[in-house]
Amino acid sequence: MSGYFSTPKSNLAMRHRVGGVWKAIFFLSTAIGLLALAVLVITILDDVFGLVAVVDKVDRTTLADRPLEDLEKDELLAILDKKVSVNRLRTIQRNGGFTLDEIPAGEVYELVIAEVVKPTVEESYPLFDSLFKRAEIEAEVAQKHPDATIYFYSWLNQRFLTNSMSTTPQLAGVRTALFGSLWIIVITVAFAFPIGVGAAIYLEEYASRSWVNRVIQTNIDNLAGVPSIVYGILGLAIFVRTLSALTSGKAFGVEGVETGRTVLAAGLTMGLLVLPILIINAQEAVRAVPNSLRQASYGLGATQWQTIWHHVLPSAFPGILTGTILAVSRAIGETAPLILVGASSLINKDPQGIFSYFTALPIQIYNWTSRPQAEFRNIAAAAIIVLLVVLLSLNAVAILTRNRLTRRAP
Amino acid sequence: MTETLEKQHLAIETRDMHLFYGHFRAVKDVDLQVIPQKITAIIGPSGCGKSTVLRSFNRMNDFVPSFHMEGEVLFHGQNIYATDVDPVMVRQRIGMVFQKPNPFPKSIYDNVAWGARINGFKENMDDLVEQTLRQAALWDEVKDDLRKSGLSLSGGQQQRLCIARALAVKPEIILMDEPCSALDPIATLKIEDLMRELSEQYTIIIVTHNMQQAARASDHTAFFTMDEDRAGIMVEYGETNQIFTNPRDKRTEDYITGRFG
Amino acid sequence: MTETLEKQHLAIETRDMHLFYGHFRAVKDVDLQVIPQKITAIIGPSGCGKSTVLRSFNRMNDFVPSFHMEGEVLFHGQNIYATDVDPVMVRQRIGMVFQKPNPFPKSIYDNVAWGARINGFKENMDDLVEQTLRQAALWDEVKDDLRKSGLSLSGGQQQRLCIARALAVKPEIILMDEPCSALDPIATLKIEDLMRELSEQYTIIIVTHNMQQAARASDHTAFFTMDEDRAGIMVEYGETNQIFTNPRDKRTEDYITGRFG
Amino acid sequence: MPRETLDRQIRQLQDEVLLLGSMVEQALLRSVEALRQRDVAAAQKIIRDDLAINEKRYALENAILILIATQQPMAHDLRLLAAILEVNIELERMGDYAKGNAKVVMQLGDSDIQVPMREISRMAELAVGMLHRSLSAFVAEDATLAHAIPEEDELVDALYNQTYRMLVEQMIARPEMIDHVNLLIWVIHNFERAADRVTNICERTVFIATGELFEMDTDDLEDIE
Amino acid sequence: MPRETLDRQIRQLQDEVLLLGSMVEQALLRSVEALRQRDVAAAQKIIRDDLAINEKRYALENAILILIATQQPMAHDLRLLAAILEVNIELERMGDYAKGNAKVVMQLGDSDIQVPMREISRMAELAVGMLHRSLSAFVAEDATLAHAIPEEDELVDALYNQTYRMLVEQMIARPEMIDHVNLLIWVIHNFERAADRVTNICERTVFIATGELFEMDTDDLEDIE
Amino acid sequence: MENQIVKQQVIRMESAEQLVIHKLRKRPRLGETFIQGFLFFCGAVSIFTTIGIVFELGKESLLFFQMPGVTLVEFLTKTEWQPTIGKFGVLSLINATLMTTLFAMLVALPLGLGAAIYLSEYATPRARSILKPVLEVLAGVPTVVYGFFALTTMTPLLRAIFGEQVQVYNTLSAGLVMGIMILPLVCSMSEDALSAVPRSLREAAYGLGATRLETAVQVVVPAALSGIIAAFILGVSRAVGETMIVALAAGSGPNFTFDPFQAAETMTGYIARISGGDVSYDTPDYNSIFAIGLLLFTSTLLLNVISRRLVARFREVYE
Ligand SMILES: Nc1ncnc2c1ncn2[C@@H]1O[C@H](COP(=O)(O)OP(=O)(O)OP(=O)(O)O)[C@@H](O)[C@H]1O
Ligand SMILES: Nc1ncnc2c1ncn2[C@@H]1O[C@H](COP(=O)(O)OP(=O)(O)OP(=O)(O)O)[C@@H](O)[C@H]1O
Ligand SMILES: [Mg+2]
Ligand SMILES: [Mg+2]
Ligand SMILES: O=P([O-])([O-])[O-]
Repeated sequence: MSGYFSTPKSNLAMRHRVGGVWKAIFFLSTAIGLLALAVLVITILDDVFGLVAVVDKVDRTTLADRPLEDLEKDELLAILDKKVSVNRLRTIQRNGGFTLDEIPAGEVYELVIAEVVKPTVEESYPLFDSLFKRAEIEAEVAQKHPDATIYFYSWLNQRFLTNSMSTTPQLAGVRTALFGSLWIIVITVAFAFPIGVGAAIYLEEYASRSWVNRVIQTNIDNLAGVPSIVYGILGLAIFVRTLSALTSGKAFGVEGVETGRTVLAAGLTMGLLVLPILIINAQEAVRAVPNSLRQASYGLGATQWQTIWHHVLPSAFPGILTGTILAVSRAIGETAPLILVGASSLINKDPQGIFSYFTALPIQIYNWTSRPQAEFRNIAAAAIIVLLVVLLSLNAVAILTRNRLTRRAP
Repeated sequence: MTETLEKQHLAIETRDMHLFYGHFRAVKDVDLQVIPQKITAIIGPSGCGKSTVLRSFNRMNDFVPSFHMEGEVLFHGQNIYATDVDPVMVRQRIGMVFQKPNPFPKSIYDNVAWGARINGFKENMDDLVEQTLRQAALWDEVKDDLRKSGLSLSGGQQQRLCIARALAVKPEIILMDEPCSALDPIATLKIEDLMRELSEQYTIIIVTHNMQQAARASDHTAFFTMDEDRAGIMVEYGETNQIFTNPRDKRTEDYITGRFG
Repeated sequence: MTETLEKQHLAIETRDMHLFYGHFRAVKDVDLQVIPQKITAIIGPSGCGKSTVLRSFNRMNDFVPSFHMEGEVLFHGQNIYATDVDPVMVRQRIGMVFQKPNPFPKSIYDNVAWGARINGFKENMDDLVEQTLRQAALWDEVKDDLRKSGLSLSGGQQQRLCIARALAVKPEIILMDEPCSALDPIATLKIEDLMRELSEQYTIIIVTHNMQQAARASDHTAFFTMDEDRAGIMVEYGETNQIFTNPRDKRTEDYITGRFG
Repeated sequence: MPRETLDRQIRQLQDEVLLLGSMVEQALLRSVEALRQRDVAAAQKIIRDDLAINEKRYALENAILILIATQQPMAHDLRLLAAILEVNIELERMGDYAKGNAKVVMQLGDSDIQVPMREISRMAELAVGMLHRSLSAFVAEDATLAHAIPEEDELVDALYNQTYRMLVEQMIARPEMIDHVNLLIWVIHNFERAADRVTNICERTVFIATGELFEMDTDDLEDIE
Repeated sequence: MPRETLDRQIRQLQDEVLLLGSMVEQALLRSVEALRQRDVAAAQKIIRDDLAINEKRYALENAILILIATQQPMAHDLRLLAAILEVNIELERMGDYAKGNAKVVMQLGDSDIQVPMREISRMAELAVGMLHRSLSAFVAEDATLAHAIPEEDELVDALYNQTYRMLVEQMIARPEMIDHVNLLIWVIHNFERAADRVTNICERTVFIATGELFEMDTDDLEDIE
Repeated sequence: MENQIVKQQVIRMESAEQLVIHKLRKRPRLGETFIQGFLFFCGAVSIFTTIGIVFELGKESLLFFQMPGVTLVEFLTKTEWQPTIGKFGVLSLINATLMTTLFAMLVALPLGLGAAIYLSEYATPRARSILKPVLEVLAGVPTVVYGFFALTTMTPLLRAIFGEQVQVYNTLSAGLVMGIMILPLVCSMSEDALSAVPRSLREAAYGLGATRLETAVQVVVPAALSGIIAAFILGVSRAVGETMIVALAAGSGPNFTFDPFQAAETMTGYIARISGGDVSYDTPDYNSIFAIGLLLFTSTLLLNVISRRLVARFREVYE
């Protein structure tokens, strides 16, 4: 400091030093948060990809003189006929809803691998070990499983997406869970969106200050903070038990479903769970519409509904939409309530309608995570990636839609 | 001035009007007679109830749940607070322009057309839009692109758009609550000139914090202040020229010369 | 007027000052010489860069990342933008009062004391608080309860509290950016009277939209406007009396008579 | 360009000033005519009409005050209004001179005094002409013209001195007429002062145009008044 | 109570008016003294001092304009300023009368004309007294007092008539003195007009106090001027 | 002539008056009434939800407490929880919940507030516009993923540091990961509170010659305090109610211990475990989850109410 600004008594140097130290501390906090995110992502990736040591139950070379991949469809069918019992084949066709004649060679090949070759992963290694300690791994495998083949494997692959549940990690897939989650979401949105937006409009536009409305508002705010597992208990008690006639479809003459542990019950439970969040988000969007807009409308002699329909809703729509998508992404990731309303991770039949039993992505993750075998951890990680991708794309859609809508109506 | 006027010659007449928010009497006992096709200004210190009075003229206060009123507000001799009167209809006849320009986030065209449309206007909308934009002295500035958003205009233009929008509903009276307080001095003067032109066809009532504005732009001025119990009262009402050169009441004098409080 | 003044007699002097936001030149080539212990008003149409100029006097613009400046702002002959000058120190010497009253959500006492405390004030704080509140013509109104929150005061009182708070740091110059635009006319006049009193000890620079305020309250007036490329330029600078009765520049005349734009 | 109201009102005021000016001009000219004709009735009418001039003066003054109070004129507008105020006062005073002349006519009755009608007429024409042009300059804010007019005052002064001498001679010749002659001295004096006042109007014109107030030189004998 | 600046500036203006008033009073009284003493030097001084009066008048006028431009006075404040403007003009004119008297003193030289000193002194005293009190009333905004003062004008008028007659007799008696006597008639006329102008000041006082502008009655012979 | 004009005008106006009276008259708007009724119903749905929750929880809890051997006192004071053998001391579950919550908040509070201050007071707008959403991604990650993370990363990490005394399932790991999960919530809410403090307040401080730190800590944080506290409390509530992380990482099996390295089951973990299989209705197990649910519901409700009060107070000052 020079000239006029240098006062000897100034305490500024000290103050700037203290300021610098704390700035570093604050930055560190932020950095740790970011670090956590990074570690989380790495952990997952670490488990999804990596080396596996695989041992085939039946030696492939005994099945054909060429590599199995190169065989024609009828050759593959021949192998199946030879090695798999007729009953088993029938079961497979019934469960899958296809006949062997229809399906392409690729799928037949898959069947051959699954039913005949039956490869088992004896050992799987995380990504980073696989990359940096390949030699050690090879040595270890050579010693422990002399007849295993080692190759680099992505647990997240096409089969994983299209297969349904299986007790064999390599064969297990998330198709059923994915469909389950989608069904739940559709029901959730169909239930919660109209009611949520309606409630938000009621509270923001119509509600007077009467005690009824105050109670409603307070109630919604508090419901938003109720732990999801409590909703699960509620869903269990109401939708699964008390209303089981409705949720199992018995009341509508649907056969084959015994209890209320259906997609419908799960969707409704999720609907209740996201409803307060959706209402609050929508309320915020409606509230963000400047009052001046309403006044302008009323001042022109518009009725209340004209005002809402023509001005408030269009202006609030981007906000409502984002709010809804955010609420939905919450619903996709929720696990606890689904555990309570009885998602079963062992289901391998896609839900056929709202009265089906179901499983869902997070349930699948939960289930696989809590199993002891290492390979389930790998597919849990793969399922997590699927889940995160779904979430991120939903969010991306939300952001894009909002941007487009706001640009059009600035 | 007003005694000689027949009631059908008044644009708005209040009788023993008291305005309340809950138990708080915000405005006390106002007998105001607004002359048609003139500009009437309401001035007074902050919180004296100017806006409350103005908003009682087209029942905008209905949206404040705690609000209620006593007395009468006569429009064409009819009390607009009578039970069989529809406030929506009142607001069609008595338009309003607000403090902050608040165009709809729509095109300029739709801003003007919307009010007419919901009120069942069936004739040529293009003509109406052009005509009202001309009336609001905005046509020349926007005619090249009526599809542009109303929000893309400058503050002063937005306010004139809001005026055009109000005109399109064909009101008789236009209420303005500090219409220029968000504008710069030049835009303000433009709006004032516009008001002057409009007053040939419309009755205009304007609330303003800006005494100079009331002085410049109005024909009649009502001065409000608060009495001891914080209720707004009308102290003096008369020709603007008289109020600003020779007010009759000491409180008016103190206020307009800046010696109040 | 200013040519005869030695530079150490100027409160602030700018030389070839250009102010930029990113690539946009908001203010162009200002040579302004602010006379100490006088009130200097900066007026001009919206967006002409008044606030930008004012905030460049105590480096408040540093907080706008895109901001940069060319030229010099001299305070006691030293360029406050020199690399070895600490902006914190500049702001201690050149205080600021803002458009909206912004007292801290603390007690009245703490509002006044805080600035002094962080700047290492070691003497009797009670005395300082009383003295600055007196200077700001607020003491009598608040002395009974200095523990009350600053936010519980009325708008005009809050603004005076903000002035007191600025005074407590013992600045030489007080910058005010439209300090009355959120106040009613009476509170406004009170602040103006206060400014007049303070100008015996402090140099005051005030930005105002309100020409009348500049006319009433200032000794010197600088008129800014925008040139074709939207950059702010200083058109005329002189004694307030002269600017308002007999401006030299046509643009000034047009602006103050309301014939601009 | 806003401020239409102010501009319109200022134009109205200027028109009113011109109107007042022409009323005064008429009154002055009519007072000469009344003197020529010894027309007492016409003189009475002039006196009555002066009331209208006075009223107009007050009305104008009031309008200016209202304009200042309501329109916040600044700079040029304000100077203009202040100038109108001053011109207004001057015109009213000139109206009084016409009234004074009319009273002289009434007091003279049909006394057989010799009225130097040619000179008085000439003075009146000169003064009224100056007044007329000064008001044109005033409204047009023509500083150049305004600067030129006061110079004509010399002509009026010369005429005044000449006529004064004639009248004094008459006094000496006919002492019984002294009272009446004195009245005629008032008359020529009134015109001389009227011309004088025109100077003030010109001063104001320069003031509006430039913002500078300065006294134009009229330093001549008649200052003994 | 805000508006301290405006109040202070208005008070200053009023003080200035009083100052100007006392300058004018002095000038009038000194002109009588100069006449009594036939003191040409004193007369010259009065004429020189009139410049100061004129200057003060312009300064005051300018200050009022600035005040109107910068302080936006309304209602009473504005009326006060307008009134000061008018009073200011009247005072300057009265200053001119004193100057006129001084010029008369210079022209009389040591002529042996009989000056009715007693009457002139008395007129001057009366007029200056009225002026003084009218200014007090003006500053105090005392409408009652302002109403009372113009009535005294009758005294001045009576004295004027009386002195005028005396002077006319002197004319008749000494026709060679007519020119000089005429000068004395100017002098008494000046005082009579000064008293007249006081009426205008009183009018303004009432105007400030009540906002009503109306002409006070001064309908008497001297209107022939 | 003039009179006539006036008269005509009067007549014109009178007919206008008729028109006006006619026009101003109310007309029924059935559609609007119907819509309003429907919207009210939408609002009321949430009330039914609450009633449902309270009723079901209450009803089943009542059944629970009516079962032989269950008393409220025992429930709330005993530390052993073995419903199948008639031990109903919920303290062990509560204790585990509190421990995980404590660990979570020890992570989330300082880091969340620190990050919030950094983002709102130090980061450039550009940096903030990138960093904040990135941090909020953390908040959007489903909790089951955090459970996975705790199990596969945090626990091995802890074992690497503290050795074998750390059990595979332990409250510390669950708590720390829960802290990471809650951090963005605390950060985001605090940051909202901080940036809701008007810019003018900061400018006021800077204008008095304050440094950034002084402004942030002595002006902005106090001004936003109630908002920050609300964030903390909401964080606590979230931690108490969190299920999946503890279900996966804290261990299954009630255990009354203060050792963070030991496994211990929390309330939520217990509910999830019991209902995970096909519980048969009207067993002690089944009923007990309602009792615990009720406990959970009331405690989180309380926390939420407090938090909301604080936010409301905060809003009052600045909006
Ligand atoms: N919605 C409301 N509820 C309760 N009181 C209100 C409401 N609106 C205004 N008030 C009160 O009524 C009084 C008059 O308010 P109003 O807004 O009409 O005053 P105003 O003269 O327009 O003031 P300003 O000049 O500040 O706009 C005030 O005391 C105000 O606090
Ligand atoms: N932070 C900023 N970033 C970019 N441009 C800015 C910023 N602040 C102001 N400007 C621009 O700089 C110019 C001058 O702005 P400034 O606020 O100084 O004007 P002003 O004269 O104070 O206007 P007003 O009277 O409306 O306050 C304007 O064009 C404005 O858009
Ligand atoms: Mg208001
Ligand atoms: Mg600004
Ligand atoms: O009008 P005057 O009496 O001053 O000539």
